[in-house]
Amino acid sequence: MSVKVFERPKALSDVIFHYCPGCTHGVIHRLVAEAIDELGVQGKTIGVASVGCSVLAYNYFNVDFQQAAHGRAPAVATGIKRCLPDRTVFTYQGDGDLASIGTAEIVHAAMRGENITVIFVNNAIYGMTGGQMAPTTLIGQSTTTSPGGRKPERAGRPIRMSEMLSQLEGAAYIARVSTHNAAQVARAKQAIKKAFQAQADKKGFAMVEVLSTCPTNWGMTPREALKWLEENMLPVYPLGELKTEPGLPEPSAVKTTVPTREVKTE
Amino acid sequence: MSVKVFERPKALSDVIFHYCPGCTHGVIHRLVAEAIDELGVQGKTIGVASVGCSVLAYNYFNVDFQQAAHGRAPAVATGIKRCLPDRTVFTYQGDGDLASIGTAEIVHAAMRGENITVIFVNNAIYGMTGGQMAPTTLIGQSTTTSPGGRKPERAGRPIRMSEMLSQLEGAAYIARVSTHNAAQVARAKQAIKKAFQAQADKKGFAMVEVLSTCPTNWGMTPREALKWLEENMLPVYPLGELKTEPGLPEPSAVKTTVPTREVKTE
Amino acid sequence: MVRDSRQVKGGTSLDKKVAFDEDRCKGCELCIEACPKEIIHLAEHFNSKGFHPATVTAEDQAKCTTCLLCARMCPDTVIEIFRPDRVAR
Amino acid sequence: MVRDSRQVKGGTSLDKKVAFDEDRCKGCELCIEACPKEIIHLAEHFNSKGFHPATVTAEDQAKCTTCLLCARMCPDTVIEIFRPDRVAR
Amino acid sequence: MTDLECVFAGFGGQGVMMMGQLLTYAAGMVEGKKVSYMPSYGPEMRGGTANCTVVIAAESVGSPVVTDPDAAVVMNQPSLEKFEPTVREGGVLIVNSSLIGLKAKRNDIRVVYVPANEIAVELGNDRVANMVALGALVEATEVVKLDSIVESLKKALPPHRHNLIPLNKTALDRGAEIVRRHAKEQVKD
Amino acid sequence: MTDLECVFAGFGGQGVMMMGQLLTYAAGMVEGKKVSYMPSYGPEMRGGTANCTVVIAAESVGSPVVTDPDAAVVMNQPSLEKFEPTVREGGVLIVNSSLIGLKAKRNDIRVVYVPANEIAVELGNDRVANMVALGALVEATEVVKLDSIVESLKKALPPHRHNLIPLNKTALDRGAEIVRRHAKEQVKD
Amino acid sequence: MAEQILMKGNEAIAEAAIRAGCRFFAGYPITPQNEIPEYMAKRLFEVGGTFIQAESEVSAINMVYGAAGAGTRAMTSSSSPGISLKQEGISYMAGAELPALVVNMVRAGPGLGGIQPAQGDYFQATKGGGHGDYRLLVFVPASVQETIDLAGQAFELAERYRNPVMILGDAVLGQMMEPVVLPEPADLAKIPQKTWATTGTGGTRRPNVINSLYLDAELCEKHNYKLQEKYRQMAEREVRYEEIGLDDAEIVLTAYGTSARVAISAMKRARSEGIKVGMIRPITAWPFPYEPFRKTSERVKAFLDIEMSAGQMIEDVRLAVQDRAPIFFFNRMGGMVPTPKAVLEEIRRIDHSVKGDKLGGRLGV
Amino acid sequence: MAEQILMKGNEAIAEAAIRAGCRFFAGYPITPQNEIPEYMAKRLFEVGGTFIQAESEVSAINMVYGAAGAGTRAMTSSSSPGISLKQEGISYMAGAELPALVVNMVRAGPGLGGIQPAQGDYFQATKGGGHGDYRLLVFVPASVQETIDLAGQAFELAERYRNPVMILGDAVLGQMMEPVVLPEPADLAKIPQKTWATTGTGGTRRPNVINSLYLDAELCEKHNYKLQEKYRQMAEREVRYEEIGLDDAEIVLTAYGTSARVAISAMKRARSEGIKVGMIRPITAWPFPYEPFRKTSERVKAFLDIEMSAGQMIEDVRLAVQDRAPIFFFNRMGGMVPTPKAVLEEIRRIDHSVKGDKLGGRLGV
Ligand SMILES: Cc1ncc(C[n+]2csc(CCOP(=O)(O)OP(=O)(O)O)c2C)c(N)n1
Ligand SMILES: Cc1ncc(C[n+]2csc(CCOP(=O)(O)OP(=O)(O)O)c2C)c(N)n1
Ligand code: SF4
Ligand code: SF4
Ligand code: SF4
Ligand code: SF4
Ligand code: SF4
Ligand code: SF4
Ligand SMILES: [Mg+2]
Ligand SMILES: [Mg+2]
Repeated sequence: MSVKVFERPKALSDVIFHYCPGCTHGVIHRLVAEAIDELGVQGKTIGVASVGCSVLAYNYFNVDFQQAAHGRAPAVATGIKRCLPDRTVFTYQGDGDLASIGTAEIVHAAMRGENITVIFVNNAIYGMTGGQMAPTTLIGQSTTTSPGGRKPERAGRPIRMSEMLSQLEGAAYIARVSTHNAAQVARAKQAIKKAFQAQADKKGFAMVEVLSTCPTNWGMTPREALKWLEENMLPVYPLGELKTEPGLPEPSAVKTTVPTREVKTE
Repeated sequence: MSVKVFERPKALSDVIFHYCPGCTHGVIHRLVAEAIDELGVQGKTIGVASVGCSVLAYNYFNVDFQQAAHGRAPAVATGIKRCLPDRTVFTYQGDGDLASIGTAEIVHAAMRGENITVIFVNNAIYGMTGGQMAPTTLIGQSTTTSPGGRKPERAGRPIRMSEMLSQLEGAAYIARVSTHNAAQVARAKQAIKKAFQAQADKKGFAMVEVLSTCPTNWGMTPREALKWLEENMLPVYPLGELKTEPGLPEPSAVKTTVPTREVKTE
Repeated sequence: MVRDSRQVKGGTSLDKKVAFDEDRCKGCELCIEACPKEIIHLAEHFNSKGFHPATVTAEDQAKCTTCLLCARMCPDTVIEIFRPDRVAR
Repeated sequence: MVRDSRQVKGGTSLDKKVAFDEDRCKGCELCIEACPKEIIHLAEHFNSKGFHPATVTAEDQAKCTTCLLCARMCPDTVIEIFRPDRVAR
Repeated sequence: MTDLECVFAGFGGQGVMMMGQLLTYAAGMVEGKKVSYMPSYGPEMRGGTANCTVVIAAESVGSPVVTDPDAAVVMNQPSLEKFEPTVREGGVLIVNSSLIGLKAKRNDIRVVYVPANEIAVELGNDRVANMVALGALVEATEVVKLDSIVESLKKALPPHRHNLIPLNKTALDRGAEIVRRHAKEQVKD
Repeated sequence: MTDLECVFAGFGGQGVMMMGQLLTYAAGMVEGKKVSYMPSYGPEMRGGTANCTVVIAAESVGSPVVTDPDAAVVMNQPSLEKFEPTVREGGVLIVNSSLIGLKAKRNDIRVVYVPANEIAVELGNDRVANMVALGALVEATEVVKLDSIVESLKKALPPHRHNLIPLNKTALDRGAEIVRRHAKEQVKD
Repeated sequence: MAEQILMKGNEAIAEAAIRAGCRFFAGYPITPQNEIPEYMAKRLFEVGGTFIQAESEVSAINMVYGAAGAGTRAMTSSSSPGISLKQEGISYMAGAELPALVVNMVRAGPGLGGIQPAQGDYFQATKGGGHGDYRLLVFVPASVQETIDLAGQAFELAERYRNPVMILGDAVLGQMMEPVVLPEPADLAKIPQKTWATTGTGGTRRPNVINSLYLDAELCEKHNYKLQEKYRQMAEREVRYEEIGLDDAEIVLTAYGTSARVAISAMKRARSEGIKVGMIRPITAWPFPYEPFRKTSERVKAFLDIEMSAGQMIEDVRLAVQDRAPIFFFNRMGGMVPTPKAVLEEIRRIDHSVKGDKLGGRLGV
Repeated sequence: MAEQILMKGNEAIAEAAIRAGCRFFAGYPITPQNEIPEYMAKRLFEVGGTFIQAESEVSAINMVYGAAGAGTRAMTSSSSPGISLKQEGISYMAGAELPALVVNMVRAGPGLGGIQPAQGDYFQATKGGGHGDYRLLVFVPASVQETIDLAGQAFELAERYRNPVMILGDAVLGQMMEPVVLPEPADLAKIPQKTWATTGTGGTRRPNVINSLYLDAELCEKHNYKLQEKYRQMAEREVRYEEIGLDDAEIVLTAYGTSARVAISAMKRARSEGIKVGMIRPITAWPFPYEPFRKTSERVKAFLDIEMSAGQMIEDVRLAVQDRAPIFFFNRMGGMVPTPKAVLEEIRRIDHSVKGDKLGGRLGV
């Protein structure tokens, strides 16, 4: 007899994602679902989908969902969380959504120390609308609105939201993780879980920035995209926990109420 | 015979401000006008007034002006500066304007390294609308929308815009100064001048956060207000230059094209 | 680690360590990139969505160390991993 | 420091070091707070805007060190400061 | 006529809004008439003039905004200048002669000069000048009973301030008295 | 009739948009007819079907959106399923039989099966399958001359790719040929 | 209880909302409605609700979206420029069928304009300031008491139709004080359960989704037909208006809110001069009371529409009256409130003209 | 240079704007108009202009405010939700009398809606989506060539009236390709000097101020009267429309943009069946061509209004036609485009009904 050691998490709906082949949005969805499963909060979780490739997230998670206007997910989450303080509320936002149009909303949710979890998917581009420049686009990176590469004198330099938000006292947990290989995915999972745990512990605002690929709009194969992320994004967006409120459990101590299907690999 | 050593700067219109007695908006206006005079840029300066008590700034400066929608002065300034890159463009914004509704605009102007000068008047309150809480309001400070004092669990903790914006690579010069006594006012003047000089040198985004009083909505006499600022705001908003691009001139080296009427007093 | 004790449907546990839900696969090759044993490849045939799905030959199943790396990288949760009972303990 | 050589209107330079543009004054007392010589006070009378304007008595003018502190603090640019020529040099 | 449209005007801090609210309360809450009270508000926070409008009607209040009032109380000079021309022919104008040196120009309205601040100082509290003026207005228009104003004061003041009621009552009376005297003088003319 | 409403459909990457644009260019720019070209666009970035519509008219183009085309070219099975039912009675359907195993169900339209990919492979370049299909469409509808398509290719391809024109021309001809043969067969029937 | 108290319009609306069960308010300061958030900041926490001063009007409406989606009676308020910023959010709420109360205490526009009362946002409120085909139920109260009554009903109707409701007031309505009677606080337990709200599945039901996205055009059209059917029902059932003295009226005034108050004053004076004047006062601006206008238009000599705008409601009046009677127009703009005197003069002019004299009034069309 | 080229609507509008002297573009991506900013990003720097991808639509319109105030021909574009976010800024620009071009490639709403073509933003564009009394000159082109022509004129008219101009298109117009002839690039030197622009006083003149704030209500009213007078002039001079086959028409179709294209197809088919159908196609939605409708209404048997909305332009048609002829309505929503076939059927039904058969169509009123 054998034992299933890896399967689809329950918080993920049984449908096929619309994402492009090799798009790491899918990986990040799974990690969020795993965290929800493991913390046993599926029945009391409310997700907030943003506008971006992940706009249909409400179809992919087996939890209540609200679809928010572009950039406004943190405001919508605030409205939900204040009315239902014992529920688990998270937003799932792209870099156009969070770092551009939604700048005010994310900054002020963090300032208020809003007790929510934010999953911030940074793929250095506007995926859904066909590959325009994001504030996170790298210098020299070609996009449809930065043809010939982003030029700092015209469009500035990449914004590091995690560093910026870490300046705010209301931010309890801020981490940057990546999806470019399995070891990093495992670390990303721990950070995401911790960000949900921070909410359970009423620590305040928690955000995980996840570096992600957009093979389609980067114009690469999915495998090339992983490499590109590692080689180009990591130097600009260093990984790690940027801010941790004292008292947040070490990853291993996070309470687990449903079977974990993870093993340590690194 | 005697010599006039202090008089009204030329860049200030000859009208009486509508500001309340003792409101340090007036001081800051004068400092900006002095900087414009001393750098000799009056004829090529375009100011952008924001919405707040300083909404009528266009009446007070002897330079071309645009009145911008609440919070959007950095966007308006961007539009002007990109079309007229050799002009001197500055915004004058309150803390409600810059740190609340205009968060996205100021962050992204800084990210783009927009070559403009921002005068940010932080009086920890919404003056014009009658004393509501600002994002910069101190913990425990009573306002009409934080009756009984701002409580962090409801409204978060004061936002430090200068620290936050310093994280952005496009920000060339960021300083925080105050108006609570004459020595500080003199320092404020130097910082403001430097922020205009940075623009002349095409360094990028420059902002001076000026701590200011609102005796009316703080419910104090103007003299009490200075004291309150010193005792309560300084600990939360430490003064100093938070960011200086190398190559920015030392204050003494700033080129002066009209007679300076200042003497060193400290 | 708490184990999931459900039986694998349609196959004995010993001959299959890594299982692909073929119709979900988009042929992105991220699992191939991840597998240290280099046993995953794309099949010749198309699945219902028009992609060449990832697969491991019956012989290669034995080489699988159930290291999970492929499953962790798969964006479409195509992959399930099974471990012989004694290994999981 | 480059000097402004314009003459003071309506007064000889020696008897007035600190001059108040009375109708601009809002009686806020920030100049009073600032003056190290403590020579500024609010006048008894009202100005046209209904405020008691700040002033320095003729005798106290002499005590003024032209330190500029009052002028620098005045939010309404009410104050001009004059310095005897020899001092300014 | 019991219908009355009335404007109160003066510097901020002269208790102008209080006058309006007390009259509104007295007419509406105590005497059961239809009333509305409308403050003017502007962008200036301090200084400048403040004014408010009270409309009292037997039946129903139409426009709460009044441009040609039946009566006006002006507590300072800018207010005199602004509101004297607006009073309806045959209306009443109460002028705080303590702070207003000028005389009214109109002679188609009844003008009563009330040295409100002086009387208030006499009564030992500068801040009841508004009550003196209000007393005059009430007496001149007879729109409510003076007692109703006193009644309203009880509601307006917190219990621990009720000790101030007699003082306010006296102030109201002194204002009313001036109007009565004025009426007699006019009869004499 | 020279008016024609035509749909091209297939997988993204099959050169479906190119077919539409070439036909539009040939009709509008080379032959001076009135034309419009309308791509379908959707939220999916990769995969899924792509299609576009070309309307050609002698006089003026009305709606650029077409729901019942005179002709359709379907390059894969989902496109067959989607567009076969929409073709107008008496219209033309070009089916890429290389990738589509099914047969069309309609018998009130002219259906031509073109093994476009096989022919393209035969010609040495898989990517000209769309030209084969386009050749068939042009021959079947006679809406433009084949030469006009070749003319358009000259504009569409950058000069250093003009060496590909003979290959494309052959592909177009091969497609046209199938239609001609088909016509003869039908006559035989 | 039935006790009368003197209350400012802005505070009255806030208290009425709380009594109607409103437990969430997000807003951003703007004159002349600041007393609403200020009152909420004091009172809402006392009743276990939440007040948030949002970072902007955009954020505020989206917080209300979240709160309403979570099943809470929620509200926001602002004035003209701030309401413009909420247009995307309002369209979203209508699209996602979320109930809430939005208050606009209109001030002078366009742009920054001024802070004095105006009625220049009628089109925005009734025709759709946001994108797409949607409608708000728009109340236009004319007194503080009516504001209270309508605020009370707003939440119930919003929930019945799952649609945002707007109270369109102006600076006068917000700033004036009038004696009012407040209703008893609603029994929160009796508010109908919202089975569609996102409160967490509790593991017992399928997930609820609050959404306005329909990528498939056919589904999007279906959704739109559903919305339109709802608006049709609202138009059928929720029209409100007041008719005054129409029995013998020859000239019919029409106005809403503050203009209506002025019109009533003018009407009284005109009647005292023997001119037969009546009035139709819309209480819902959408759905607009077309029917009473249509009916009346057959038998009166003229209409006079009075607005504090360049003429917005007049389009609805014209749609109702058609060519059956002349429609005159009197307006002030930019923060100016028409005076009863000026309206009276207009009435006199129209009276002359309809009695055969030369046409003296300004024709609105 | 009269060379024809094949161009996509979105790219055509961008190129036409540049040729008309547009030197500043700020925008934010949104389907289905992304080709506009993308084209601008490529082309604008080549001609010495500036392209900025703003952080949001709100920021974009305010950048345009700044650029226009500085005297530059400036433009922004978006689609429905993004245009809603621009409403405050548009009201500001109208209030401050700034010329600029705003393009809305309408998609399905309300809320996030869908990305397919729709016409649900007509009210927003023509009646005022922002606050206060203001008007935009609204062009509703129906072909790529017309889009180019109107984009060319937009800047000139915007500057003549110192008022923003909107091009209200839809996803079809933006995405389709048609052969077009581009105009010669404008000679920038010949664009009239803007003496009001804030370019720095140069020490030689009094400061210029761009502003929409009038704290004094009387001044604010005066400003509003000035604006209204301007709008009156625009309404007098700038109405544009196309009349097709009205001479003998018994049924008059009316539609704009993509709907008009469909209507034309339907009209042709109907005429070939012997039904006497004509058409009025508004080219300016504001000012609306009331006059041709009014004139025609005396002598035709019916109107058929075709829209990709729940019925918005129909209110203007009704204002023009009044009760003089029945107005029928045919619509699709949510991204669906009406088919000529369906419109033809509707025409046939109306034809029957006006010929005395039972009324078959849906009455719009
Ligand atoms: C108000 C508004 N503006 C713009 C859009 C168009 N839009 C949809 S998704 C998107 C950006 C997506 O980029 P990102 O947030 O980085 O997500 P990704 O697709 O890359 O995951 C934009 C601009 C919109 N829907 N609403
Ligand atoms: C869109 C919009 N929202 C709100 C307002 C109202 N408003 C005017 S000034 C102001 C805030 C002023 O505070 P601050 O920026 O701190 O300036 P201060 O008056 O304190 O100098 C607000 C909210 C407005 N005019 N426009
Ligand atoms: S466009 Fe990019 S981000 Fe969007 S699904 Fe495709 S790969 Fe992922
Ligand atoms: S309200 Fe405050 S900030 Fe405004 S002028 Fe008065 S003191 Fe200054
Ligand atoms: S579990 Fe490890 S060894 Fe087995 S197939 Fe996956 S990656 Fe390869
Ligand atoms: S990673 Fe998943 S989707 Fe990609 S090829 Fe492997 S199994 Fe298929
Ligand atoms: S200059 Fe100095 S000493 Fe003279 S009055 Fe001013 S503060 Fe006093
Ligand atoms: S600081 Fe200026 S305004 Fe204030 S009292 Fe002194 S002179 Fe007057
Ligand atoms: Mg992205
Ligand atoms: Mg402030």
